[in-house]
Amino acid sequence: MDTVLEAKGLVREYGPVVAVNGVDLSLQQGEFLGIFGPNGAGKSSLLGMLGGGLRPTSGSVSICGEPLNFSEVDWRYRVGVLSHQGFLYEQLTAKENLQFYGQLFGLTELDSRIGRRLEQVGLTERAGSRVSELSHGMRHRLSLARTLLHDPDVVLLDEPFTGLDPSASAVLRDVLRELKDGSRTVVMVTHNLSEGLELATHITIQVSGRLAWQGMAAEVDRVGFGRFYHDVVEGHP
Amino acid sequence: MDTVLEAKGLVREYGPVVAVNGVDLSLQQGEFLGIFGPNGAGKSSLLGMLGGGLRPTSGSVSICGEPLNFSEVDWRYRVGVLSHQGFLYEQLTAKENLQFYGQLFGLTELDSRIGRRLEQVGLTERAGSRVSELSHGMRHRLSLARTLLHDPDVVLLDEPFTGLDPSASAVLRDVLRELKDGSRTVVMVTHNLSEGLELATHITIQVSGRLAWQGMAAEVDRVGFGRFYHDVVEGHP
Amino acid sequence: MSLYLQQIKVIFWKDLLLEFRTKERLIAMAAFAVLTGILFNYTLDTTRLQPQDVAAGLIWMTIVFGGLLGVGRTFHLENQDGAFQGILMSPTPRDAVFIGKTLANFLLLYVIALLVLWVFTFLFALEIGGSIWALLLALALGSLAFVALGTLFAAVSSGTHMGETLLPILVFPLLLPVVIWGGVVTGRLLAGRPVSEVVGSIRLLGAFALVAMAAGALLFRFVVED
Amino acid sequence: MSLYLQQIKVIFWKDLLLEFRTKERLIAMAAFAVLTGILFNYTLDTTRLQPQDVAAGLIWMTIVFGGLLGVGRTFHLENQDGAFQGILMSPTPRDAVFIGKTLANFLLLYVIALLVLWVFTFLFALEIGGSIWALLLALALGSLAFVALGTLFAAVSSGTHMGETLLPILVFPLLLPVVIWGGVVTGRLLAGRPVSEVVGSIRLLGAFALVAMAAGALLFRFVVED
Amino acid sequence: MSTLELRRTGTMLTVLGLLGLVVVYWLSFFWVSTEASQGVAQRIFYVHVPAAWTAFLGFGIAALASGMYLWLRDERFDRTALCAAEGGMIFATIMITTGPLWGRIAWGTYWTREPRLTLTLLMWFIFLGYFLVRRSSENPEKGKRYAAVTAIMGALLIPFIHVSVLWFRSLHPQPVVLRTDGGPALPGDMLTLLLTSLAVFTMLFVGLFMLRYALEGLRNDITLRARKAVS
Ligand code: HEM
Ligand SMILES: Nc1ncnc2c1ncn2[C@@H]1O[C@H](COP(=O)(O)OP(=O)(O)OP(=O)(O)O)[C@@H](O)[C@H]1O
Ligand SMILES: Nc1ncnc2c1ncn2[C@@H]1O[C@H](COP(=O)(O)OP(=O)(O)OP(=O)(O)O)[C@@H](O)[C@H]1O
Ligand SMILES: [Mg+2]
Ligand SMILES: [Mg+2]
Repeated sequence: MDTVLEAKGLVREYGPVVAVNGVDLSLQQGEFLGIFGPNGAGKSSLLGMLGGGLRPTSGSVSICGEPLNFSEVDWRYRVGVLSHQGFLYEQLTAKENLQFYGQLFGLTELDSRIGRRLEQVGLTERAGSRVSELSHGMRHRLSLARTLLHDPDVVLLDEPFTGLDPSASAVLRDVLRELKDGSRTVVMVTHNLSEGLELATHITIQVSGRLAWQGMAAEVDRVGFGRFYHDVVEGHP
Repeated sequence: MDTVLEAKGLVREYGPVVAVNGVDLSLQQGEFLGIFGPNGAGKSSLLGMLGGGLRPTSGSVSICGEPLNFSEVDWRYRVGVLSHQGFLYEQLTAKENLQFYGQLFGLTELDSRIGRRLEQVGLTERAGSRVSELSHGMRHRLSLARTLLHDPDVVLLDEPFTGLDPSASAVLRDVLRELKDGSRTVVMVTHNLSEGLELATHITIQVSGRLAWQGMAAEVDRVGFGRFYHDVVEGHP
Repeated sequence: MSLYLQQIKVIFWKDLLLEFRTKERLIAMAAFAVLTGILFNYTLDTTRLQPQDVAAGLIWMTIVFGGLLGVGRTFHLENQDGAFQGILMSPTPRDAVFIGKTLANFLLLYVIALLVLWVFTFLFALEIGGSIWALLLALALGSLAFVALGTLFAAVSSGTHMGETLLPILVFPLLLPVVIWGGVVTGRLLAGRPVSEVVGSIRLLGAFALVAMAAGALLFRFVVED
Repeated sequence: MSLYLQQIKVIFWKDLLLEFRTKERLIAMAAFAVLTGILFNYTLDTTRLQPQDVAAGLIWMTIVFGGLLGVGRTFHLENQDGAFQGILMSPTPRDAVFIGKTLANFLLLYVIALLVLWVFTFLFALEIGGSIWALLLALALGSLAFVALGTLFAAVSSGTHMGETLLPILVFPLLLPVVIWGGVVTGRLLAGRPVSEVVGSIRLLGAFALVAMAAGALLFRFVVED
Repeated sequence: MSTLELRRTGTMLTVLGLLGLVVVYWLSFFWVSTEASQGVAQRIFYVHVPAAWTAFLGFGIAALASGMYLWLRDERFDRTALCAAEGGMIFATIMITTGPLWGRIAWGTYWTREPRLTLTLLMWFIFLGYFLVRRSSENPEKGKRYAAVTAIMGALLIPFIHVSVLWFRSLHPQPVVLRTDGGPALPGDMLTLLLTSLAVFTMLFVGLFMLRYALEGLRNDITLRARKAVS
């Protein structure tokens, strides 16, 4: 299997604050990494750097062996990001939003692609509705469609479950499970331990900018994990 | 025991949207009500009306038998609200924020009050720090101190656990447990079923603006509640 | 001291303290005033115009534009973490909130108005021939009228999704009397006319400021209610 | 069509479509232009001034102020749900983003510039004695220079917590040439002078607009990078 | 009145008003005597002045109803204010287009630096603001309050506009009908036509107002019904 996403000695500082403090990562094709960690641990910053949205203070990220270079654009075709925010224009319809991003990527056969993605997230009927008319959960799904529109090899998700009620979460969980088809590599940040353990193949706990613990999800004791997580966070000043 | 908080036929419309659609509630002193419900069910709107921050389209709220009257201010001394937002000024210190709100309430012996509250939430040492220098979790606790500063009889909490990591949640949980001292009446909206069940004495599920189900927390089957919640939400169009 | 007065004072001081800590509005307005003065100075050909003729009007227009910039942001810090809602949930009457905020804005704008006066007399090489006290009074009354209207409508516009863009549309039409009377007073005093010639306009400015304050204090409660 | 051109076009159309759906900036700027014209008209005593003498400068100042209002909000809708970050994560070169947004802003501002011209000729009862085409060209070039600077610095100011308040401080100093040359051209053409007298200034305006566009396209990447 | 009656009466008044307008035009072109100093152009008077008064009527009603809305929070007052403001806007637009046309002939310029003209135009903008704040609030109820506050502040300008001609030396004609010293200073046939025209404009305003009010009522019913269907 190929190493798809690789980070070496990633550091990100915001003035005096060191948000990410030397992170090494390596993910094979088909792996699903769950990142847990307390508020301010630098999870969003790490994800930002992995996706090329944030420039590392030092260290490097490479995708399929090719290092991310900010003055090039090719590698951007390989990454899809779902952040806290949806990246949607409220005044445009669901379809227009996808068209806009699709055209920026210069995608071919855009209409059929959009149709497929909308169907996947169950929004075919709302394609013509403005985003402002969509409910919270629908927007979330539309954002997911946007993230996957250009068929990225690497998908990065930042707290996708935040603010979703249990039934909207269930829908999202289904879509995320589909992503584990072996061809995509996924990184997901979440505060929800059980949700994360269920979906991820690999787990890491980030504390004050470092990866304090890494392991396989299958080997984790689900019942005791809350306790374990707590100990890791406390033990790591 | 006295009925502390009472709502009769509460309705709140936002133009064509009916957020709260005829809610009757009655809470005795010392009760802790947990409200669950999907996104957009009108939970925040209901809480807003109970706290007098939002004017009901129709219906009435009364606190200790006295109906809320928007042109009077006396009943505002009896209510404390913790919302999504912290109501804090970033440029002021923790103490200055509390002083500001305390002086608006015309509280006597303000300094000792503030000292006590800061201690309760464990922020005594950070009293002189600007809010902008406080971490997410500390801000949350400071907001809680602000909510409780004027010793309200009725405390309203809107998703207090959202965005908190597990360890910050634990601190919050401890403070909330202290609130269940029998003299205060608490209403808490949350998406987190287990957190809610643990703290509340009474539970209600709100769906599309109505209270679809009400019961005692002690009588609820904790393991099957997720399933039950799902059924209530689905069964209620 | 009654609670009402204390509440006004607390809000007034809080606003000043916030401004003092960030200094953002003050710096922005001051820089704006100076830059606008310079641009006006360059674009108007003072070899062909008598500077006194244009300066009076431009002084007031610059105060108005600069005021919009600062007053339009009164509710910006308030809304960042919902603090304003916290104020509304406290037992503070809405008119006390309005008066407290308006007075804080007034102080800010008056400082800027003095700066504008100085900038224009400096750049356009004007002499204030008449009574400087009458001029300072007129600036104070005009600023007060402006901030009363500005604070009320800043609350309106910050509640819409057009935000500060909407503010000039709402405020400008009501500002005409301020700009007219202020311009008249300033023009005459710059030209060295006696105070008796401007008393009437100053009185009108005062009346307008009073009406604006009263209307603002009365109507504010309907704007901020949720 | 190359992908680069398509990306410029897509961003340009998206901005126009958003503006068309909300019409907020257009209405706000248009109302601002007319109201400012009225206030200027009223505060400047045209019985003592030749209106042509002041109008040229005021036209450009009004375009500048109105432009600030609209261009300052270019990134407002973009930032609401982080959409702009979405653009940056797509394989769109930053200069294409800049050019697309600047052109959309240009169209918006040019419409307003024409309105301002009309308002002032109407209110101040001016006749355009010289070539109207030369005047339209000068307005176009001045607007282009303005939006190039405005878009670049709107990106800067929307990234700070001072927001739009900061924009005039950053842009005004750079706008001085636009206002001066634009004022000269407009003044002469209003006075009915031949085109040959303004060709030099128009050429300078054009050069300035080009430099501003080029500099903006080059520097934009450093502003928006995270 | 029920919505249906409102619609009927409204339609009738509007049709009558439109017919009346034809009559007024006919009379002002062919019947009324030509004013000595200004000549034919003065005939625009019979549109300009009634339009101005009707606009004031509309804006005045809008402001009063806005005050009542804030006080009593009855939706019907808000609807009244909205519909009256729309009517006022139409007639104000007529006034500020006929004014400059007349001015071009009488004064040789479309516009002049003059308080009544300026304040009138500003009032038009205040009510533009009235519609903008309504439109740009996510929550319609909030928009109604904002709009009501705007209308009340705007109405404070109306007395100013009327007295401004008396306070400031100005080009615009002094009041010729509603004068403080004695009765109307206008020849008989001119006064007759002016009053006829005023009646016609008022009728048009009331007719349009009723139609708009009925429409808003229907819109309200639809939302209520849609709401019931949902719950
Ligand atoms: C240029 C734009 C103009 C505007 C915005 C305007 C506006 C108004 C307004 C608002 C009124 C009603 C005032 C009141 O009754 O309180 C009015 C009345 C009148 N206007 Fe104009 N006007 C304009 C031009 C003119 C011109 C050019 C003339 C004629 C030379 C004119 C002649 C009159 C007369 C005779 C009245 C009736 C005065 C009275 O009885 O009160 N107007 N106009
Ligand atoms: N744009 C920024 N400017 C300055 N400091 C920042 C910025 N973004 C993040 N930080 C700081 O960097 C640290 C890490 O932030 P980050 O958002 O990556 O954490 P996180 O793990 O995602 O936290 P959360 O769980 O609250 O989302 C925090 O201390 C934060 O204050
Ligand atoms: N200020 C407002 N203006 C317009 N509509 C609103 C406003 N606030 C809430 N709504 C609408 O009212 C409904 C209920 O909203 P509310 O915020 O009370 O729900 P909630 O149960 O708290 O949802 P969530 O779990 O997402 O916080 C939603 O459809 C929402 O769109
Ligand atoms: Mg984060
Ligand atoms: Mg909520």
